[in-house]
Amino acid sequence: MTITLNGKPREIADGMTVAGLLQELRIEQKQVVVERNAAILPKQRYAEETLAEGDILEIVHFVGGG
Amino acid sequence: MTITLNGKPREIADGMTVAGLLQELRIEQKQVVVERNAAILPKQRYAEETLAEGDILEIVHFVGGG
Amino acid sequence: MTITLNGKPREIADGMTVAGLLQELRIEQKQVVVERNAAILPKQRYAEETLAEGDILEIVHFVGGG
Amino acid sequence: MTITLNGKPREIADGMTVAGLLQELRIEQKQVVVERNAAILPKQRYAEETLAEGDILEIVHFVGGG
Amino acid sequence: MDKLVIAGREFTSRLMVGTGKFSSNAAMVAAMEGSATEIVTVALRRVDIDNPGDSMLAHIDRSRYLLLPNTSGARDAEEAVRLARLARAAGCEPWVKLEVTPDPYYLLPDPIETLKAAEILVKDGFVVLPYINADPVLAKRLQEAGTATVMPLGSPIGTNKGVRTRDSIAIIIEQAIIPVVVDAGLGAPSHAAEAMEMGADAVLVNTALAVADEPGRMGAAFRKGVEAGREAFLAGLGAPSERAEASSPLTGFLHE
Amino acid sequence: MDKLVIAGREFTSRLMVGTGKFSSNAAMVAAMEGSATEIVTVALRRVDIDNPGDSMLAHIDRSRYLLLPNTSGARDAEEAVRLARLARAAGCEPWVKLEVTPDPYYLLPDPIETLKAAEILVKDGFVVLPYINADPVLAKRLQEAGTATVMPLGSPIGTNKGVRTRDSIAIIIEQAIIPVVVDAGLGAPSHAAEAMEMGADAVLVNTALAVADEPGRMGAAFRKGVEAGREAFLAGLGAPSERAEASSPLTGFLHE
Amino acid sequence: MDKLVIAGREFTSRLMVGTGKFSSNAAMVAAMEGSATEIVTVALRRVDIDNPGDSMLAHIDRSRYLLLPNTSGARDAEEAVRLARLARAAGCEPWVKLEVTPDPYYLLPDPIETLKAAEILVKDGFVVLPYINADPVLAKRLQEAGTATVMPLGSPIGTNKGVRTRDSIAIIIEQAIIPVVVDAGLGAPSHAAEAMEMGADAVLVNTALAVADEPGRMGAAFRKGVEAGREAFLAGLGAPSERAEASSPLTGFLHE
Amino acid sequence: MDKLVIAGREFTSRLMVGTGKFSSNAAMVAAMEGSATEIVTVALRRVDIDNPGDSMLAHIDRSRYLLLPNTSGARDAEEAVRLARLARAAGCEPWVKLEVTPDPYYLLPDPIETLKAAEILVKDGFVVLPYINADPVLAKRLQEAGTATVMPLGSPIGTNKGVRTRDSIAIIIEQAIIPVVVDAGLGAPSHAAEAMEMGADAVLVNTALAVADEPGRMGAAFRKGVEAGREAFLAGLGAPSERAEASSPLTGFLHE
Repeated sequence: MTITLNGKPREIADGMTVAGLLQELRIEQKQVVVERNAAILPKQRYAEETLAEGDILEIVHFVGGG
Repeated sequence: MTITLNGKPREIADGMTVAGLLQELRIEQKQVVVERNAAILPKQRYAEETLAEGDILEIVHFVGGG
Repeated sequence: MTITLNGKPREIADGMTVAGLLQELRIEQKQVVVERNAAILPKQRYAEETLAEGDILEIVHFVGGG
Repeated sequence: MTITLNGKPREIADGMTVAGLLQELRIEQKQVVVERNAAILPKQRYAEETLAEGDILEIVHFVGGG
Repeated sequence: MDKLVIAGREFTSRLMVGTGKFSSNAAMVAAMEGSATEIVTVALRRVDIDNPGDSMLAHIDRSRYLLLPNTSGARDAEEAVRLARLARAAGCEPWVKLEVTPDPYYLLPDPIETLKAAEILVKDGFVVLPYINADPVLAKRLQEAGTATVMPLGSPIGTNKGVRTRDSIAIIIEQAIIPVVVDAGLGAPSHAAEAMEMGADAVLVNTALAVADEPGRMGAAFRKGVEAGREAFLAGLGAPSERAEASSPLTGFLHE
Repeated sequence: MDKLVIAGREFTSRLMVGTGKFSSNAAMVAAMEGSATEIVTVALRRVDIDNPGDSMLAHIDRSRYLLLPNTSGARDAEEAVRLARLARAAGCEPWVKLEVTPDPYYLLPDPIETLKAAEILVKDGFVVLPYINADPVLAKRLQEAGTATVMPLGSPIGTNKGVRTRDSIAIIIEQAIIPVVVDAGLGAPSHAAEAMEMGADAVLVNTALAVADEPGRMGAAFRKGVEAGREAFLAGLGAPSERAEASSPLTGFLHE
Repeated sequence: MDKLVIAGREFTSRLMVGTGKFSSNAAMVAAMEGSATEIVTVALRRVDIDNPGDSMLAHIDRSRYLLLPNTSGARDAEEAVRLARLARAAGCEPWVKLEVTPDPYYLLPDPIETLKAAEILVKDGFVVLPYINADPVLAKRLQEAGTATVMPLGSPIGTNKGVRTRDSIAIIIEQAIIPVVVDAGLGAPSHAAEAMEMGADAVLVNTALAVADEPGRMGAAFRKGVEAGREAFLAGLGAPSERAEASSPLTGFLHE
Repeated sequence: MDKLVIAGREFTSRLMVGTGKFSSNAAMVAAMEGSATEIVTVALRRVDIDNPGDSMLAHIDRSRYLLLPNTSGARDAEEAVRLARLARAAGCEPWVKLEVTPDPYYLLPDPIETLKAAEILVKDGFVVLPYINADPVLAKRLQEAGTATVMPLGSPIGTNKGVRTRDSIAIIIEQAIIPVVVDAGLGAPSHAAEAMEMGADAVLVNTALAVADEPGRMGAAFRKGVEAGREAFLAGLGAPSERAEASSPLTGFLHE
């Protein structure tokens, strides 16, 4: 199944949840914010939110800035 | 009959036209622009345009400016 | 006897010493420097230094300055 | 015979005059000023002025300057 | 000198002149003639009913000077548009110096209302010359909206402080494809020359001429200042440097 | 424009031009002609014995330009006096631009040696135009010593930084009874105009012309800049103010 | 020193610090500590999927520093609003430094989009600190729209040029009832002190600290500069004058 | 912070304070204490015979502050030397701030007489701190004559204009091996910080403190300004640049 992750296409397993994907990517939940199809995803939903074909996912975090 | 002329109330004769008023005020037509009730009045209409009670008339001209 | 004191003529008693003059003027020795006829006078000489007719005396002190 | 010309030693023939030297150097008299042993040489003297061993000669001219 | 082109129209002079605050019409005309300007700004105001007087237009040779009405007094886009249309109805060509200044004290322009009015007036067929703060992004948006020039201020109107917004104006000039006219605050020919040396296409001056002891002579002074700046820009100026450099040769010294 | 008078001699132009650093004699002549200058500075150097070449003087029309030899290269009063006398012996009129610059890096003038040399040269009958730091007290002492002008620097030679010494030059102008010629660092016509607007009597420019892409055109630009500044000074400039002031009337608005 | 109050919250420090461009997290923390700041800005970016690395947040003591997310990268109001909401969702308090910079080269703010975004974010409950050009009319409109501060730029970001927009910032300060924070271009403590002496309520610094040889020491230098400027503002500065005035008495001289 | 060393003597403070023009001795002392200065200048004047009053010295803790007598009022070298010797006879250490100002209006120093007096006083065993125009060549000559520092002026005394002689002072600092103390015209802490950032070793302030509403507080403000500037100089300042540079990353945008 293919989604768009941070602007690039990515193959993921069927039934993969956001929490699962973050774990696979070795990204700590508390350090990021996730946007699914232009809607911000509350952290408590990560576990139940199952990804679908064509989803557009943005995973962002804080970096140094002025 | 009372109209508002350049922001001030003014008594004018019934049936007075814009052309008549300008003449009475000793204002040369070609030097000014007239706005009647927020609509610009073409010069050629001055003669036929008869003023009505409560009309709001603006007579403006050019002055030095930067 | 007349001397010039800080630019102005002044009558003083014959035999007057610098120390005596300072005392008469109520000026503390340690707060001032005295120049007699363009020569700086050491403090220890104030008592013995007797003034003469026409002496030019400058008594200066410190004031606020930038 | 050796002189110092514009800071550098130079061999010249005995009895050489300033005029002769300028000619040898292909330098137009009217374009330069000559200083011999720190004294300015009037142009009319160039012909008679015979150079001597150890003379210090400066030949200067105008160049662009601000 | 090379021509200035605004909205397809050619001008020989790169100096626009305002007609306000002169002690007399004669002084105004003297300044216009001395400056050799081809574009003069005017304002629209109510006629004084009790004392109409004669029109200042009588003193301006329309064959020689393009009349550029401004929208001074407008506090928002709507008032500015109304004034522009009245000016056009008065027989002027559809050119307008767009000014929207809600602040009555420093008379600084409102970027939001100015852009809004510009969009309306451009659609309405006007040649729009907007007066703005030296804001490069706003200048770009006005250019995209179809204005004929941008007129960034050098310093607040009437202050004679010169080009205090140098850095921003340099960026505006770099990004503009329409003429950049530096307006407001130019108090001396050296200020006008500086703006032109930076690559500005023209300048507008009023107060400096109106308050001069000799307006005609000051007009001539500004004409020369503008020409000097333009010529220098075209002739290629050297950049400032920290290191001093001799103008006379550093060799051939007697003491060598 | 009014005449410039130095040591009793009248000049129409208030722009002096240096002849150093030009890419060619043709470029130098173009700058001189464009600038309409009447006074050009030159330096004295040793002839290159191995390659005398032709003289740059051949390119300067002496009937049109007064040759003003400088003492560039002099590190103290003695060397400056020597150079001045050599220049006079070369057939120049006894005018000299006095420069004493011990520092080879920034080429800044030495106040002590400059005054010493000025005193000697004045006694010796020279018309002395000393190049100095913008030092009002030194300027006054040179004036008392009988120099024909003072030439304070605007900024270090060749930097094109303009009039960075504005405050001091204003005081020098206020106190001077001899002409004040602003020299060094004027990199653009706006700089020259600024100096003239302040009341300077003339300016000297060299680097800005020599490094221009088109020296002749830049010469013309500086001529106009100098004239603009002088005219403005005579026409009476308005003072800068903190408070903005409208150039259009503040009454008769439609919204009143 | 007196407290800075933004949106009802008190701060002892009047120096905000940006966290960009530091050579290391250690250098960043040193600058934060040296500066004694209480507000630090951060940016939002995509995680690098192939190399998530650790978060810079791990190095910032949230109990000591208020995190102020910026909307850098936003080219219009919509993108800015989106970034602000993402930052809030990340667990930050609803404070945002609003930046809308369509121009990728000079990174100057867009007045139109900035006002539009501010109106949306204020309604959405954000404490909005908008980064703007030094435009007094825009500053007033943002204040009316309910922003918590205005953050006019001193000079383009990262240029270290200091307060080049002095005249406009003085007007903004005069008209503002909300805190004025001078942002961008402050390259030295003297620049920060100058802004504070003018009456600014705070300043934001980043580049000057990040590029310093010793960021911690430079942080301390800016802290002192900001305090110096604030103290001087409160202590009542004398105005500049043209006329010199002796600091020593002009009477009692020996030569009288 | 690193120590200031003058004539082999160490000082922790880099801020010298003048004692003139204060409204009261209490105000003077408050400024001295707030500034944490270690060197205070005083002037010599005739005692008022008819009303000797008490001495201001009574208010200055000599164990805490080094008294630095100036020669204010001297119009030539001779008068300056006479004042310096009187001060020494008054029991001061042989330190003197050498001022020779023939011009009573702008109070600018005379380069010739200042050098002459410096040479005499150095031979006479004085530690000489000469007040001079920002003249790099004169500064070098004074250094060669053995003065302990040079004290170039930032702008004319009492004008509060700040460092208007920036270019020249930068050259003086570059060439000096003795401490450079910027004196006169520093009207705000930002001015003092700017001088220190340039690499000056110390500054002297008087008017700005004396005319402040709260001299003690202003003294503290200047202390911080001087420390800020020195710290920044030591921490390594970035250079100004024409090109803007983002402080936030230019990659990882959502819109990529």
